[in-house]
Amino acid sequence: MAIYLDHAASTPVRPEVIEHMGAVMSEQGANPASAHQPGRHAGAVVAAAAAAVAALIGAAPEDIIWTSGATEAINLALKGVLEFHGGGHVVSVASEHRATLDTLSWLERRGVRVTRLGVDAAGRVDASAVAAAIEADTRCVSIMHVNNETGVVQDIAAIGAVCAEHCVALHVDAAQSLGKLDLDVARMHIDLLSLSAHKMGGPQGAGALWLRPRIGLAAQIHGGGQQGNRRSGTLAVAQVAGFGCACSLAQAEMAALPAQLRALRQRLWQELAVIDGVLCNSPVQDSELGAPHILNISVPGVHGAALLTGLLEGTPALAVSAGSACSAARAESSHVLRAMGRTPAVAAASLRFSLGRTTTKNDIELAAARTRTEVARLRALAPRQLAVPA
Amino acid sequence: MAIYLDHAASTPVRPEVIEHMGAVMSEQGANPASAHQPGRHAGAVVAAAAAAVAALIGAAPEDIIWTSGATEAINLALKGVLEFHGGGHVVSVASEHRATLDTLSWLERRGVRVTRLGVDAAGRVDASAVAAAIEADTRCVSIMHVNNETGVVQDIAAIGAVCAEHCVALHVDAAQSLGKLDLDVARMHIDLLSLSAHKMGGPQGAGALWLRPRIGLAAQIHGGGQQGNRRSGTLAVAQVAGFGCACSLAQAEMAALPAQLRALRQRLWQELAVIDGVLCNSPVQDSELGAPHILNISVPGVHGAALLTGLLEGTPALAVSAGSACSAARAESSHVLRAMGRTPAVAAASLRFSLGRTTTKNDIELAAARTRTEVARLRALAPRQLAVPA
Amino acid sequence: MAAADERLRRFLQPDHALHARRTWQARGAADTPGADALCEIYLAIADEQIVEAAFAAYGPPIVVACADWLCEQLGGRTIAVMRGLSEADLQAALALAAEERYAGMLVFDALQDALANLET
Amino acid sequence: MAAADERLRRFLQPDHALHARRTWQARGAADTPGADALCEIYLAIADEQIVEAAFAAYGPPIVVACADWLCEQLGGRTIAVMRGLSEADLQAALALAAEERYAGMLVFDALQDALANLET
Ligand SMILES: Cc1ncc(COP(=O)(O)O)c(C=O)c1O
Ligand SMILES: Cc1ncc(COP(=O)(O)O)c(C=O)c1O
Repeated sequence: MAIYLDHAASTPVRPEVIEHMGAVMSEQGANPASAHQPGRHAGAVVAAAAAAVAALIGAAPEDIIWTSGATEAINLALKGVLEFHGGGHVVSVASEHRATLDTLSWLERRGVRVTRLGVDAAGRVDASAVAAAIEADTRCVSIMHVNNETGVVQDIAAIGAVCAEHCVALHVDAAQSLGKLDLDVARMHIDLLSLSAHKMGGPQGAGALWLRPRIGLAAQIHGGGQQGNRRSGTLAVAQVAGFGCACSLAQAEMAALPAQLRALRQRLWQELAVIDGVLCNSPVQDSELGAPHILNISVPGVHGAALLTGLLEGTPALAVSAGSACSAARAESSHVLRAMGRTPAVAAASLRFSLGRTTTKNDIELAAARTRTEVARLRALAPRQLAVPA
Repeated sequence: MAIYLDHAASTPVRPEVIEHMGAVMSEQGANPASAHQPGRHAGAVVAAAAAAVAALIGAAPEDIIWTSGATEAINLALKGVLEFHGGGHVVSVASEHRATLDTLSWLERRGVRVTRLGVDAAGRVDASAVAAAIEADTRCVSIMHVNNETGVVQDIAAIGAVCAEHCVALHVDAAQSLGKLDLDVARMHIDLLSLSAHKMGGPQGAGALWLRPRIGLAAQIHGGGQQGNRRSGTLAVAQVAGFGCACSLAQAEMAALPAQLRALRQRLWQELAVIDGVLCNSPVQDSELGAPHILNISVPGVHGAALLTGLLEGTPALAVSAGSACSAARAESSHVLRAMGRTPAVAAASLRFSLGRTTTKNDIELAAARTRTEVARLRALAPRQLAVPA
Repeated sequence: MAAADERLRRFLQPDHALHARRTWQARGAADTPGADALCEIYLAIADEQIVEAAFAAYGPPIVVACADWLCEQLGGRTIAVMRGLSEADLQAALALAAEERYAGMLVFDALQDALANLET
Repeated sequence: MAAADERLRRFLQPDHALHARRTWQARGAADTPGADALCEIYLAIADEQIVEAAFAAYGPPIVVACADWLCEQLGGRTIAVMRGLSEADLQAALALAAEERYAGMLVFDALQDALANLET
């Protein structure tokens, strides 16, 4: 069994959620759009899940639009707002997730203008830069709460205040923060919020877009008119129920889980900091700036692909990920680290460890020891002039 | 407990599927896009499911694109083909599912030309009408295999031959036929095939688009580049596994299930045919023309909404659906029945009974008796001039 | 919820459906413009008092429920008192939504027709 | 599958990594244009025969695997026989994909460099 430290890619579904989903599937066979009794029962399950998700973000249940994940939610938010307005301008950030960046490129090919703000060396974008980028026809500012590669946290409340002041809708990708950081759509002035279940103990393939009432949005999947015509397609009752269950569980643990993860991550960093020349790409010093579950490091003088393969295939095997598994020479290293000003070589030699509720101190120690050993092995294999960190 | 005869809206997830999904969720926590061992295990689960789905339609597993259901698959097929070609013309049919009709209307607002063919009194479209409608820039013919309201079966093989001859891509909505009728993409000359899991014992929120190699398709959900860039978003491993499991089970039962359903449906029709003036909207006489699981009737002289409410809320409660629960006066009765030439009043007084693997002879008899009683009650309540069927 | 239950009960088990156990002194009818709903009201009258009222109806469930409610109100009243009965009472009792108001109008129209028939 | 296993084994546990237990008669080096991979080949030679070959490498796993494979081939061969060894053999043995050919070229370039250094 590999030591699993890739919870930001997908974290195991919680046993309570699996059980709840099984019960829902066994008991509720109907389509929640149906008028009959089994249909209404299914509808009640969906309503309960909406209440649980909404409670975790300080929202009203009726404003939740269920989707197949954060990717679809982000596509719906950005395309939906721009289609509603018939085009215009969007402000976003260079270090966003591909779901945002690729959707914005698609919109650009259709005449939408996009400003991609840069970030500082820590990966943060400045609220004043957002304010400066807003134009007369800016329809939407789209910013992620927690970066999936580095864990850096954007100051959404400050950016939200700027957007509110300029009357521009703020879309936030909260795929990595739901259940880990406080989220409050009112306090943070959020207008659209994209969520994913499988990053926080719910099932893969379930997500939601929360939409502030009166924000104009054009549907992106057409058909039966489900969800008030905002997203057609038969609702996946068990998926939605699983997401709701995960949110209820997360809410009960919001006081304890972040601190637990933060302590484990701090421990991991201590154990890795002894590696000669290692760089930390996550804001580990300031607990406000970094999400509790992500630690991203670069190991200069070691080839990124070799380090990753060594860890993935060695014994004990680790399950971690790279900002990018591609080589620096091919200029395909992490766009996030490069936006932060890292050199291609440093960006290419990056590793992301991401922790979850089930991560133990033992996992952390084994993973750190294994990483140290692998780095030492690869450095010993390398020609002399590289044996000292670059 | 209501007598559930609404399997065409959604049929209960099979116990084997629930169990398999629970096992997958318990054992596979990873993202199948990840390079590490848990990720590869998840990828293997997806590959096995693709093989099972592909086997049921005579296709190759690598050409399956997973979606959140048939609605998304249909949106992807139609928008994807038309976007790839930069516009053009589409041929479809007036009695298609809303997912097709609404997507076509959306495309029309963007300059795509759409021909909606009529159907005959049985609900069938003629292959020669399809041939006649094809124009020089026709990019796609989109036709459903089995109509969800009446169960009428289109002659896909004949239409496919026409499309192949004219080198036009054929998209088939097989949401209602998968696991009930033979589907063979090669023999039927199908180029794109939309599928849904929750109509055949798999989970809600899982579907697929099968795409013949070399058919040009523009992605509709952008992001991480999963599924060969054809559909981004983390794959829902358990959902996909559940769909695959349902397909394996269905394949083993293809010899027996359709006949079993057909016999029950025949029985139901016999028991309902005694109702004075009742009309059958499904081709029950010719077993080639009608899917085995759907029986649609109209009861003239009874108000549609009253009949439906009476059945849904009376005792024992039935779970059936109307072509449309709306009143004929508001001209919102079933677009399918009206396309078949039924009057608005007859179309409004329609009921759809749809059977599934778990339907028993007892269900059928209770439902028929209950329907007869309710029709008699409502006719007795009605003013004299209506007491005889219109 | 209480109104919803009452509506359903009056539709599924109306107490005042037309029967042949007595002769009726007046009959009135009305329909909706699209002819998708019809209502007849029957009155049995003795000494200026409504002994019993009954209905026949074709239409959505709410039409049956409204007709049943109205007939219940009518039974035992004098014709004078009955004239004071208003659609607003019905709307409140069954919590009619805007798109259901037509049902209230329909049954009152049928009642007016019955009264008109009685007077002639 | 066999080739995939061999590639992984040679990367994770190469038998011919450079060590200090002997002196080497020749050293050659090569890199890829983007400098994302480097390889050194070391030869210990006695009587026109390669007693042992070893490598140092920086780069993706396939570079290490190729270097290890080459050193294994070299050990025990005469220099003349060794000159007959070709990149095609390596490509076949480790089933190099088109985008991995550079790794084969890299290790052979390093070997050529070592031989050139030997001759001078
Ligand atoms: C920040 C961020 N946004 C969006 C997504 C996409 O979420 P999903 O996998 O639910 O489509 C992810 C995860 O892949 C993510 O980390
Ligand atoms: C014929 C037909 N097409 C498409 C759909 C949509 O399928 P899904 O519920 O998977 O989105 C349905 C069912 O609702 C259907 O019956």
